[in-house]
Amino acid sequence: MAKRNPLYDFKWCPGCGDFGVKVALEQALARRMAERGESIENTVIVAGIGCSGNMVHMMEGPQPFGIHGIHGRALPIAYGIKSARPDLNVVVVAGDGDFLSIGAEHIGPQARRNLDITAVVMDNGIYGLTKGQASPTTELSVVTSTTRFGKLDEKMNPFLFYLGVGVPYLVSQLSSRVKELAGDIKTAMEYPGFSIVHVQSPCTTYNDTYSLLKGDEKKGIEPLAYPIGDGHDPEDIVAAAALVRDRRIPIGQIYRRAGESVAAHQRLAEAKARANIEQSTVEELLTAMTIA
Amino acid sequence: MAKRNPLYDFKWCPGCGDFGVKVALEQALARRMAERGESIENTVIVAGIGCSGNMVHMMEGPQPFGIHGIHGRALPIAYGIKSARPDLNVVVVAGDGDFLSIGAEHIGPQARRNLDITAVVMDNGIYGLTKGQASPTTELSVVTSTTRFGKLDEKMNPFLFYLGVGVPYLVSQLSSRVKELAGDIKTAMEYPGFSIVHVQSPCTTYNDTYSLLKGDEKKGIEPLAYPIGDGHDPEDIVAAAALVRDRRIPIGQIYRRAGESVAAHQRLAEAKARANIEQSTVEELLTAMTIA
Amino acid sequence: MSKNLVVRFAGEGGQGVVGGAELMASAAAQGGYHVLTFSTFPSQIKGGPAWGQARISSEPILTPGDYLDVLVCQNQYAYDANLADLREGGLVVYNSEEFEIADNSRALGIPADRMAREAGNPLASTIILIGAVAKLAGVSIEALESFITKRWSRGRPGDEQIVAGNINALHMGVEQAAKTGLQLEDLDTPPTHQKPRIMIRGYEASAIGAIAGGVESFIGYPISPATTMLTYMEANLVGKDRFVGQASSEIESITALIGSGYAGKKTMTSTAGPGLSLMGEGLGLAWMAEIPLVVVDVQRGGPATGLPTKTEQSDFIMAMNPGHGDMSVPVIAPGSIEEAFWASIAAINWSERYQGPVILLSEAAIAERAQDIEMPDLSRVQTESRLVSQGEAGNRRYAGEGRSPFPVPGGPGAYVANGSEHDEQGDTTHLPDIHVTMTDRRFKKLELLDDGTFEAERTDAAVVLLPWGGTKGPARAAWQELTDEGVDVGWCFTMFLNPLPSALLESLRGKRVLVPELNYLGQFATYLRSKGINAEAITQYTGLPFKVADLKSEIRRRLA
Amino acid sequence: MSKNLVVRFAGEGGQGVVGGAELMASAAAQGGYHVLTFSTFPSQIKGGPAWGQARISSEPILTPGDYLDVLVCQNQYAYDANLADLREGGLVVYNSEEFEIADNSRALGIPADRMAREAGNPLASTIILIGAVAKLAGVSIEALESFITKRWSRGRPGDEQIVAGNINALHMGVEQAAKTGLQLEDLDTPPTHQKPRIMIRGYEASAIGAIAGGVESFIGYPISPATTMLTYMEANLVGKDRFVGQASSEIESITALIGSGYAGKKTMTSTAGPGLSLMGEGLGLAWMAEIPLVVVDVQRGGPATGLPTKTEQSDFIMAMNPGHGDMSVPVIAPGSIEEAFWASIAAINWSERYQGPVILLSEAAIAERAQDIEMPDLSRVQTESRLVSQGEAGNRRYAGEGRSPFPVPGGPGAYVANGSEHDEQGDTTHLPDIHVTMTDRRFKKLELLDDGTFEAERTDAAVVLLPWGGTKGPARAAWQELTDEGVDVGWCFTMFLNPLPSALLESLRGKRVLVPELNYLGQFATYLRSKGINAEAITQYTGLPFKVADLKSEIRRRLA
Ligand SMILES: Cc1ncc(C[n+]2csc(CCOP(=O)(O)OP(=O)(O)O)c2C)c(N)n1
Ligand SMILES: Cc1ncc(C[n+]2csc(CCOP(=O)(O)OP(=O)(O)O)c2C)c(N)n1
Ligand code: SF4
Ligand code: SF4
Ligand SMILES: [Mg+2]
Ligand SMILES: [Mg+2]
Repeated sequence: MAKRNPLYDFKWCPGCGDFGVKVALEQALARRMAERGESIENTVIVAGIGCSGNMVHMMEGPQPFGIHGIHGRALPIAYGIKSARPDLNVVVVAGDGDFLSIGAEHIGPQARRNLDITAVVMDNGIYGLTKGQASPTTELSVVTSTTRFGKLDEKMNPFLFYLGVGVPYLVSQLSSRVKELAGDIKTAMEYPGFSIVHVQSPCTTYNDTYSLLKGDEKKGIEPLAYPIGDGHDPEDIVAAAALVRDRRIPIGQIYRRAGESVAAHQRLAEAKARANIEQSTVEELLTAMTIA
Repeated sequence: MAKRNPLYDFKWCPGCGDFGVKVALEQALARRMAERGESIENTVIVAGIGCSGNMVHMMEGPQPFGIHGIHGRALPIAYGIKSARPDLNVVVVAGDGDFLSIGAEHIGPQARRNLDITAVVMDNGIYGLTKGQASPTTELSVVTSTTRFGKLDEKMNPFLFYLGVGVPYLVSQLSSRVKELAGDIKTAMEYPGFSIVHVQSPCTTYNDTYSLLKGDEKKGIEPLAYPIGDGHDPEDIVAAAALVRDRRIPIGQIYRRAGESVAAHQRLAEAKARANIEQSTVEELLTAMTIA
Repeated sequence: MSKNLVVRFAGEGGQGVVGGAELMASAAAQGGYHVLTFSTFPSQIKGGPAWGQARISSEPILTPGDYLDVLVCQNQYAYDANLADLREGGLVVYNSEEFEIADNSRALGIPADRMAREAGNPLASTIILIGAVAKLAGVSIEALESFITKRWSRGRPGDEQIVAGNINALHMGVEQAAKTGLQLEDLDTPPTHQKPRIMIRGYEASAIGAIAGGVESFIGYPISPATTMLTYMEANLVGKDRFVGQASSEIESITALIGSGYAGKKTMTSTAGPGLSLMGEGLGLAWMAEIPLVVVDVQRGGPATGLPTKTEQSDFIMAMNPGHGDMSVPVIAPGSIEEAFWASIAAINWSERYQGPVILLSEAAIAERAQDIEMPDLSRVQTESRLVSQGEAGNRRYAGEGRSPFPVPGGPGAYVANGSEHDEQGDTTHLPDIHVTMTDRRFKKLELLDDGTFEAERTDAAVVLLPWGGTKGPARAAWQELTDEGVDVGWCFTMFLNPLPSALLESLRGKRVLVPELNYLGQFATYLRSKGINAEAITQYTGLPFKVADLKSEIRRRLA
Repeated sequence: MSKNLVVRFAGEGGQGVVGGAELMASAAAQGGYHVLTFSTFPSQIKGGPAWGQARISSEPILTPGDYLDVLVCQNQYAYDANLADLREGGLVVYNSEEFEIADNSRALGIPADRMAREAGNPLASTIILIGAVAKLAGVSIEALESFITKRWSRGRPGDEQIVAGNINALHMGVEQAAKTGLQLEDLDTPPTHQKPRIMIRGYEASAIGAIAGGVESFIGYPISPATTMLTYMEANLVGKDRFVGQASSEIESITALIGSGYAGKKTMTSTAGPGLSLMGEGLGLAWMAEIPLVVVDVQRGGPATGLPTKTEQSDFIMAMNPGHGDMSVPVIAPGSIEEAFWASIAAINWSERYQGPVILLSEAAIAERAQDIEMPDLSRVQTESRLVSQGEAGNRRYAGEGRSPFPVPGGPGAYVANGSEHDEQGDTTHLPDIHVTMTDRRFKKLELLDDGTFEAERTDAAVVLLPWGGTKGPARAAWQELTDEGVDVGWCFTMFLNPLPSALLESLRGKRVLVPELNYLGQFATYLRSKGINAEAITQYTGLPFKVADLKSEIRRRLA
């Protein structure tokens, strides 16, 4: 909670993509609060471990609740929060290493539950906080301190991964496009189900991909990132798979499951209603065991 | 190692699908050994924890090496074996809970490494050994001891999952089709990379899906499983995604990555050759630090 | 007249040997007897050596009994493996379709399955055997008849036939036994009870205790022998704002609990050793960020996959120090089924009071046991809830020495619950003095938990017997017999293992403390010695509970 | 003449304060001095309070030094936060572009960045500061010049300019200092060395030791402060049949190690507390299935994410009991950089000898320190490899009491390495007597490890000082001074913490043992008490190593 805490001294490096994500997230929340007259304390930011996770401390202005847990576990923590308190607005902020390497196991389960939270993933294709090792989204044959011969593992395709595990709502964005990103995050928070906003957020210190993403005419570099055309039907998962199959990075709404989205807590509530089941008291539970 | 060990008393229930998988695996290995004149001790069976994992003790005839570790970790154990000893034939045997729930995190990394092993997954859509709880592949709204209101989480689509994380070689089979399964396992072992043979292996005690899979004319049940037609191009990942998108279960080769498959250990060897790097002796490493 | 009847049904998994023992126990309980069951089976669905034992007594029961009055065995292996436990003069009932026992002077062969099939009631073979056992042991047949009538009158069509069929089966067994003329001393008449009694299993007692303690959220991953508590919750913690979920792994369970505890709920999970081993980092986070939650560890044989269905008390050391860094997780371990109910309430109260994780150590032998106990006096139930912030301290959740008001999301006091070292509002900072202040704060909170009760008898004796957990039963029985035999040994017991009640600790100073426990290392004794107590362990690691006789002779040996 | 020069460069992360101290140290080392560095910085890439310290001495060095002769600070905060550590009469060099110090009687302001920019050598500002420090402390400028010349003559075009520019920068600093007239006692002339010396970091010593021990496979997941060992291996364990890999998590690391160890290789990983907390179940499997492997835990502040870049000794308890069930994992903890080299060899030897997991406990303060040491005598290196089965025992891998020949896949003796309780060939079985036999077997193997060496001096004293790990340095310094001052205290040290050398344990009986350690619980002292030793801890948990002065006074207090 940067502004309010002079003692807190974490800094992102100059030019770090996470700055843009921070501003976008602040704007998205501010607008949500304004529109709904909801108090900021109704939002919980669940942070992963990494430079990106420090977001939860860097946010300025009105302060939401936050939890900065352990590496890779932001999603299950969010599951615990949302299952206990469906009334809260829960947002996960994490990096590519945290979310897609050690934490990758937790994405599928939330997708299948359709847990009603939004995950903002800051993908810089590197482990930043630990000083530059390869992450799942580091490109093939890139040399890092842990890939001396160039990275031998293929680059993970996070979009194909999300589609494969059943994520119902998927947006791709750039950290530099703050206004659009703010909008994307806000709409994702409104989606009644599990939504992921996957952000290309370059690490200026260990993996500066700005020019790769935006391209560079002089150097004749084709931009890696490109806007998704109107032709794409985000409700067609096969089309979505086709869209993301190559190494270029489409920006925009990649997928949105067709039909109405029923969030996990709604499903449970409905199921309980159907079963019209009542909580027995301790007395009743014990008495049922009485030896007649 | 059933036959050779009267004391060992594990039993599968009558009709358990795993019996068929056992015979198929024994046949596949027997043929491989015969063809290559390779000794059975050159094969290591890495087992998950579950009824299915007990395969490693149930196998009869010539005995391969085996390791029966901890729940969900068969793949990383196999990674350790194969990275240390590329000359060994490493086969993983695990259940849907072991492989796709607690162990799901390990599939993507092996796929990206293209670890040269074969995983035989026995999918019965249930946790058998723990007496019948829902697994990721349990159908929506099925009632189990942990899903009293019917399962609320969507069924995981394992095929879409495998495609999403980049598994390069994927076959789907039924435990009852022993001959075909034996062939599938043998060819998968020959594939120079990460191959998965996903087997529908019903649990007669807690989730008997035989009639669902094969269908039942009298009861008018359409078979869930159906053979993949010649029309399908297994090298087209988008076609593969389209093929597996609905709840029916295609039997046959679902996907096989186009082009030559370079296994992880080959890549590393080639990279080292390229870098033509030599192992320095301890003396050399220390001397390099001498204070002149 | 004999006070006790101990019957063991031995055979293979899937042959209903466990069910047989429990049916016999339920029947006897309904007849007014005290009963206690114990069973052991392999980690598989069908096959493998399994047996269930029922102890039926006119007096309160502490253990399933060392030796058998009647051994019922389904096959040769079961006979050979269990004969050693048959007391002198004990009787054997065996499945004569499976094997023969040459000397029939103390054995009775019954082709129960065939008889049941022929009677057109194939499921009744166990009841035939129960009939035989009842006759041999002089258990009132009327009582059994009325039990059968009650049990199978469920208001369904065909109840009458089933009841009639089963009563008929019962008598088939009785006749078989009668023919032999074999007869044990008659079982004493049942006691009369003032208070209402219930027949309950250990995991039910733990689960209902948790509900009594106010648990609102329960998330777990299946694992023997802890799955039963999860499934009980699935079926019974069903209120509107209650949540029960199956996690995809224990790492998801523990971190989800952290989320639920952080969100203001009383939250719990049940697991066994392998799951606990995966929760170390998460428990460290709960300790560091000060999140209330309870982990129930139903101990089984370890390490690794170990012995999933056998009982052991070998997770104690790890329970207190489940992860890296400086922490000391509070641990409560019930010694009986009654205590299992109260222990759950205490664990939740502790976690809410000091705002941190608490581990409840149960055991396979407690969780799976069925027993008749007095209906717990619910007027004694006292629940605690965490001190909730009304905004008084702003966002300074971690201010002050020890516990401070807990800001609940949605309410005032937004802060960051942080697993990295942090300042008062939870922002990360690694300055030396802050690490010192916060570490002191985390440990100081443990002082709030020095209210643990304990038993202490014959406190003047120089040697004290101090068992823990489920070993309380056999240890207590051994202690009673030894005292009756004039051996002067003190008795202490507490389910509050960490922090230990300071008064108990003081009372142990200068004494010689014998600690019977089901593990190799003597884990609890080790811990006591580290606290300066002269403790020595009496260990057993067979996957089975202590026998009273073994404990007695070992204690005598130590005293000699 | 002064024997010591202690310089601290203080500022923010990214300002090269750590590099400054190390450059100074390397230069002095090349000048023939003994040197030792220590640095502390926050867990972030840029910004946050950071400092690097270099101790330069004409005598062997045990610690980075309690108090500073010269404090170089980049900003006001650095000045305020570090001034307390400046010795009386010490000097301050500060960045006068950032702030001003009113009283310049003992302080010298230098606008180093601007001067460097103006000299067209912006990277040289640190060298300017070093020049000033050298002048103030009377360090030979020639030595520094020749260091710069060597360091930047890398056979690249433009080397000359760089060298010239840096030497020029050096003199700019010297002049600045000269102008002030400020001057400390000259530093003693460097000692003459018989044996060849190397400048090495702790993690390099651990890694090269592992290579000397024959490690063939290294798999790890990045985590401070253990990442450096992983990356060192990536760069240096590159032989044809060697494998180094980055895992996707610590759970993958430890289970992959189990695979590699099972496959017959000497295998290792490096991690820190959070990673170790995730390895509990895997370590249990290695213990249960008897798989040789080594886990290097570079301790940092805990629990949870804790203090990733600070030093602590708080993982000891968990290292011995990382998972559920009965196990006692062997633990080795080096006390110096030399020992770090030998400890890796010993850890691999132990794991191969008893066929199980071994934990090597390092610490941030050891791993990151740079120091000059004598070239290790490689003729003393003795490596062991596991007893490999030639098929003599068939598939009975787990036969007999204690270690038996290890069947390697591809060779004879196919068995199942099993984490569930098992018979001799590794098939699952949970029969009571088999669990007893196998548990005894697993613990009996530890007897093979009672060959740990230890130091013992003044063994007649009633009180013994027994530090562990990196606390050896400050404790040894404190002990030497106290003995010189006539205090009668014994000295013991071993890096073999579990199992402890039985001879050491015996020698401690009846004594009062003081255990300085960097944790809250007094973890090693607790362990010693559980073994019947009268041990009391002297704890510190600031994230920093002990100061010699603090230790001395605390020891005196305890003796009073
Ligand atoms: C269990 C555990 N393992 C490893 C670490 C060390 N660690 C901290 S952050 C991090 C990865 C950071 O990468 P990413 O998630 O991409 O975040 P970024 O810094 O790039 O924003 C790692 C490996 C840890 N804190 N905990
Ligand atoms: C860490 C851990 N958690 C839980 C368990 C309990 N457990 C054993 S097998 C199993 C799942 C079995 O399901 P599956 O993998 O589908 O195998 P199946 O029995 O159906 O063949 C579980 C949860 C365990 N052994 N270890
Ligand atoms: S290291 Fe990279 S990700 Fe971390 S703050 Fe710096 S620029 Fe951002
Ligand atoms: S429980 Fe199911 S999976 Fe397990 S053995 Fe029986 S039938 Fe097979
Ligand atoms: Mg990253
Ligand atoms: Mg299954």
